[in-house]
Amino acid sequence: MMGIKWNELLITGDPLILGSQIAILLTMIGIVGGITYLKKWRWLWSEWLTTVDHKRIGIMYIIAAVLMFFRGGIDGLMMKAQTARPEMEFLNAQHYNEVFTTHGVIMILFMAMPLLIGIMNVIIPLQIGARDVAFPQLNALSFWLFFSGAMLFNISFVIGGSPDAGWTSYFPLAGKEFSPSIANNYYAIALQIAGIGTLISGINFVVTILKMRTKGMTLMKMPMFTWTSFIASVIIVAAFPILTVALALMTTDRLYGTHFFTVSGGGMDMLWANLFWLWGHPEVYILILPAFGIYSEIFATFSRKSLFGYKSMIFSIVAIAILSMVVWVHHFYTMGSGPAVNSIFSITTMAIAVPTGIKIFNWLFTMRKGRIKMTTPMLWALAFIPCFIIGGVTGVMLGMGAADFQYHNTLFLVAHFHYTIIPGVVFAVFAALYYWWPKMFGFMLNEKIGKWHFWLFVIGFNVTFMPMFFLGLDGAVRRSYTYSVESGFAPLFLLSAIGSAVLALGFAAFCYNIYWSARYADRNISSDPWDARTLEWSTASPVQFYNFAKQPEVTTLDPFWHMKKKNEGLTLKDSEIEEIHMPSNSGLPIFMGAVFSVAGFFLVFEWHIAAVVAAVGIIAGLIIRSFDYDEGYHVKKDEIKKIESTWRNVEGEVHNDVS
Amino acid sequence: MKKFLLSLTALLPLLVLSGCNMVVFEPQGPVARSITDLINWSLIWMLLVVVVVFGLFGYIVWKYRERPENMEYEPPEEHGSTLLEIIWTGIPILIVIALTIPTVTTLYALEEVPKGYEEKEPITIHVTSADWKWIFSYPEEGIETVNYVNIPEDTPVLFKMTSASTMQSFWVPALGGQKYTMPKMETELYLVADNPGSYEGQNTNFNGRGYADMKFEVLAQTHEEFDQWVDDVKEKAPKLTEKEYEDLLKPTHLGRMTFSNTHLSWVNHADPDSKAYTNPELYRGHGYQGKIFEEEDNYKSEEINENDKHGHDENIENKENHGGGHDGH
Amino acid sequence: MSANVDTTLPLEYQTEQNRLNILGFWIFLGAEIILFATLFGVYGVLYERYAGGPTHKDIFVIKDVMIQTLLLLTSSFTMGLAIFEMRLHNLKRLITWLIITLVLGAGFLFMEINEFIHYVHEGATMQTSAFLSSLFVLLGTHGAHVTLGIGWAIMVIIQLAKRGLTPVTARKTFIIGLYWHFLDVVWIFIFTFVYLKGLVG
Amino acid sequence: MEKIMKGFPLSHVIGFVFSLILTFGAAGIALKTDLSFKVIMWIIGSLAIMQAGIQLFMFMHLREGEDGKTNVLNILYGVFMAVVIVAGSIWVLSSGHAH
Ligand code: HEA
Ligand code: HEA
Ligand code: CUA
Ligand SMILES: [Cu+2]
Repeated sequence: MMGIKWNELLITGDPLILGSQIAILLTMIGIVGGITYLKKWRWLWSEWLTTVDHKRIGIMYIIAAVLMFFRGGIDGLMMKAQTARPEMEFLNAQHYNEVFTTHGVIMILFMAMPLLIGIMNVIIPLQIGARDVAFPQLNALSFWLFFSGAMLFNISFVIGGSPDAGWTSYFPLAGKEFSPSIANNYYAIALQIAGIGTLISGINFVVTILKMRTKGMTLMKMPMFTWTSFIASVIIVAAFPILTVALALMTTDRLYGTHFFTVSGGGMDMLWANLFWLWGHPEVYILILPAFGIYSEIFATFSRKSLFGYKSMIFSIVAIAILSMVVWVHHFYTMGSGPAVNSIFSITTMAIAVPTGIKIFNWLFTMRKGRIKMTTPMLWALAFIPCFIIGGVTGVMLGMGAADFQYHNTLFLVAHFHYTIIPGVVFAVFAALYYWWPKMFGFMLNEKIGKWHFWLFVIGFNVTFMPMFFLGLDGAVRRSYTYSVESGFAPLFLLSAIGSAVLALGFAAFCYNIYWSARYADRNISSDPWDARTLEWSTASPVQFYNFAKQPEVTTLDPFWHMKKKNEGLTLKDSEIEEIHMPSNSGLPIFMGAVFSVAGFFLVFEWHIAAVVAAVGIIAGLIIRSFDYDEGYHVKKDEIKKIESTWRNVEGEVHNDVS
Repeated sequence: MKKFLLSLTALLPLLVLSGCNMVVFEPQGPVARSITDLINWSLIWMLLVVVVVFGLFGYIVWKYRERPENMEYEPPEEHGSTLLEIIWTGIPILIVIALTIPTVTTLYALEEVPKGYEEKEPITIHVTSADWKWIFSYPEEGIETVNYVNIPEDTPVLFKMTSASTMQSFWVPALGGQKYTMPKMETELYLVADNPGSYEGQNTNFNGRGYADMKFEVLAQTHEEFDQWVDDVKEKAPKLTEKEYEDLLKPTHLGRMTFSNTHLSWVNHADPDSKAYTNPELYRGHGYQGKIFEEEDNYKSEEINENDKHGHDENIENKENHGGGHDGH
Repeated sequence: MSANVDTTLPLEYQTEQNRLNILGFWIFLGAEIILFATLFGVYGVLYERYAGGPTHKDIFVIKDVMIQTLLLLTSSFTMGLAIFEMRLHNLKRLITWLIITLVLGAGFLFMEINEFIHYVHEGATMQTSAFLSSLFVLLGTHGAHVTLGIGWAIMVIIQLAKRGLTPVTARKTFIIGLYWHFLDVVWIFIFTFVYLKGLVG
Repeated sequence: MEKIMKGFPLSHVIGFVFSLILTFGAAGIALKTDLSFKVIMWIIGSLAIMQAGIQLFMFMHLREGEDGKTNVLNILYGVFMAVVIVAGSIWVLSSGHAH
């Protein structure tokens, strides 16, 4: 039927993959069975799957991204196991190639970015005192597109084969001539779907932050996390269309035989590298900027001081955003574009050290004269500084074009970017989860387990990646599944592998913490357990669905801090309560996500007619949306009164879980 | 916290000290040496940055940490300081300038014959990378080698590089930095070896299943030895035929080979109008196979087409497959 | 969110949600600029890589291009008139101008499809060379946008006919207007940097 | 907001006439003169930018509404990125390589 080669469809013959196939099947049966048994389908559908509430969407992003962290983390551990000893035979070359490719893609696009977008979703409307984002339904669509892209990418290793040309998927290697299996179609199409979702998110946040701020919150009174997320969203809007085009051209090259990047027909392989990094470099700053914002909030809160140099912080993120657009060539100095090109891009690249340095020094001076409270979120923020500096200065070393000829594509580079991404983004996400957890769920994560998590992870991280700098300088290249005994790399590789085991223990501690706290943590906590400074802490934990009964009015930076000091604006009079208009739930976003993944799946397998048929569903969705005049609903005063009084008049003392 | 800081600061000098036995810090020629000098220069500045920031960090965190004694202390309202902002914008700018100048001069210098060697007659060697092997052609001498290259010591060698397949990167860390090889275009790289010796070279740009073993040896010889070797090869080595050459380009690992002519006489892959020698059929392997497009300007002899139809698997030495789906065509 | 209605403004700006949507659409157009810029960049890099196939001069027909340009320019003008009438609350004329715009747009599309057929007859397909790949994809992306615009405008016309001029329908009409003008802007650059450049150089 | 409009869409008509002139002008210069390629490209390129400006300001009312400034910044940023992408890519990919 339709020339489908059924015998090739499933990947067979490999015990690891067979194991995962069985595990996936069992998990799915388990989930479906469990939900049916508990009669939770209706609840799941109406409370979560069709929700347009930014907080719930944010939480769904976070859950999906943490699952992806597992997947990517296990890929990382597999690589570390394979290279622990010289000439190991745990993974063969093909398998190793698939593992680092999926590791890179999943970690960057399906873990780091969605985690940050999830946190942005939960926090930003709260920080700016808004009731939701500008386009709640589009927000849900963004999530479902991301989710559908992620799922499509993840099934690749059991159905059809995983992409294996690196997360950069350079041509000609990634073209049909050298990768005839459909595996790399997954890369092109799954990323495309998720990328469209991200672009929509970016637009949504730009408009939300520009237009939905509460009364009195001028741009220069916005919390730093909102600022950095705003700039990151601007970069998303500027960079993601480039990825869209690059992936579309990759798709036509692979599926329809065009000649953008091929060896024959006049195609140019360098063009792919150029387009990929035109997006790819801004992408790493899309990751780091919101993370910088998270740290800014945490440093200020736990030093009990406002952020030092607020204006210069904003100047520096704007400078980073502009510079991030003009450095992409530093990823291919070795492509022979000549000394003039390399010189210019060396200069722009190194220039990024200046605004980043400004931020580092401002954070240090935020803590100076403060009273530094060593909570778990703060520990992550503290560890970030030294670790990230190592990543940053090695980045500057890579930025020196001539020197990069010796570092490029070695483990020195791999060490650099794990030293920027993990302290920069992963630590920040952990910090944010510990910090905002009570806001999201109404209980705190355990501080003691949190410290275990922290120390294991940070030590494991340094032991894993520090040796890679030295290996790289000794000539060990990246993406090589093995090395010889004579190379002398063995001891450092082993050390690094041991480090990754510690790292995994740290992550396990985190998972255990979630489990423990969900079961045993105190539910009777204050809505402001950290004595924090910004508006999200002025409302209930977990936040009621309309966020604020009365939208707060702002006169200064750190508004909530000053309200608390002056003891004003915290109470709510009955006369201030008004009906609140809220958007209705919608099943359309999840429907669109589903159609996109089905159409995408057919396209991956090059079953064009089926794909076109499925795409009709997309058009149907758009038409339904166009004729949708649902105006939302109003929350009645009585209901608001009831909700507000339950959290405002808690009986007895509330417990702050801070040691 | 302290423990962690200590372990970090202990690791850093190690980065510099243990430099003595890492290939990048043991340059064996002027090109590599100029890069090592640049790296060392950058390390000094980076160390300075690291020491200053770590010091400041340790001091502040230690001094202002919360203790049972200072729970009463309420930190002051403080918004910033223009003077401080200027200082920590200005100094990094100066550091960046200090790094930029030698970077730019080195970038330009690397494109030329190394300083002090302008007088010496350079020799030209064409490098063609294929999956997963290196082919070296000596047009002046009329010889060709696979997976090893002999060069005279103390002589600038101009490598003219291209690829017959994917994008690869030519790197001999002891002698100099790397550069990509790409189909239908040419990149150039000068290298010089100070002394006779054997240096390892390899591909650093990932190009598929055989990537890890895509290595070659650079053997620097005295002038006499080199001339002797060239003569020997001319005399004793077989001639490479077009047919053998096509076989050679298939995705395989090969040992060393030596020929007394060069493939440049029938194809130079750097030429933008040259035929493409790609064999998509031979890359079929893992997973579900998609459609392949026949290209008009792709060169394939009859014979190769014949081969493809039945079990091409013999052609691929060291073919590693984990699992199914390679019977589908 | 709240129905913070300001009746001194034109209909499409009256509600807060409308203002959000219009700003959001402008930001989206910013992203579209970058999308098309990338395609232009690709074309600029590949445009002399004929791989032995046909060149610009072999396939471009200036007369057809001029007609296409005129159709699209005029449609952008009539779209402007439609919005002008909308602000005067002339529903009938608004719909009339919208329909004229769409007819012109359809004419443009018809010409473009003919053009593609002509190219293929000349042996110039998407698979022939890098130049043609980039040409087809650039023109095709623009054409696909026009197609989408026509479909979308039809939806809006139906809603206008059913519901008359309300803040919601006015906003939808206004946004499709922006979109249409934007497509004209893109075409101007295609006209200049693809067709004229190809015929000169 | 724009001045309350009377019955005649003056700015649209002017814009349309201008865009016709610019289009035919560009075609004329490109096809009917024998200036050098570079000069022609500079001239018709500038004409295209002028015409884009006409669309943006006269038809799309870029500066209208409470977000007029934002819109202008947004478009300027888009144009900056467009220049970086187009000029940057061409420069990077055509320099250096000895073909
Ligand atoms: C979050 C992610 C992130 C971040 C923040 C950075 C930050 C930086 N990166 Fe990194 N980078 C990556 C992620 C990231 N990078 C990834 C994923 C890759 C590889 C992709 C791949 O190939 O697969 C990569 C690759 C990469 C390369 C390519 C190397 C190669 O392929 O050969 C280069 C080269 O210039 C580079 C440079 C830099 C620089 C200069 C910074 C700067 O922003 C760092 C600035 C920070 C500091 C410098 C520290 C603080 C400053 C001070 C204390 C002030 C004083 C300091 C000085 C004056 C020096 N990076
Ligand atoms: C956000 C980005 C990100 C993150 C967080 C990581 C995290 C990690 N990465 Fe990274 N990595 C990349 C992005 C990232 N990586 C990219 C872009 C590449 C380039 C890909 C390419 O070349 O194409 C790369 C490449 C890369 C390589 C190089 C492969 C090569 O070139 O040969 C290696 C090798 O060691 C590696 C290892 C790791 C490890 C050990 C972690 C660890 O930090 C992971 C830690 C997480 C876990 C360990 C979670 C799992 C935990 C458990 C399973 C515990 C058990 C739990 C219970 C029982 C409850 N990565
Ligand atoms: Cu690569 Cu020219
Ligand atoms: Cu970068």
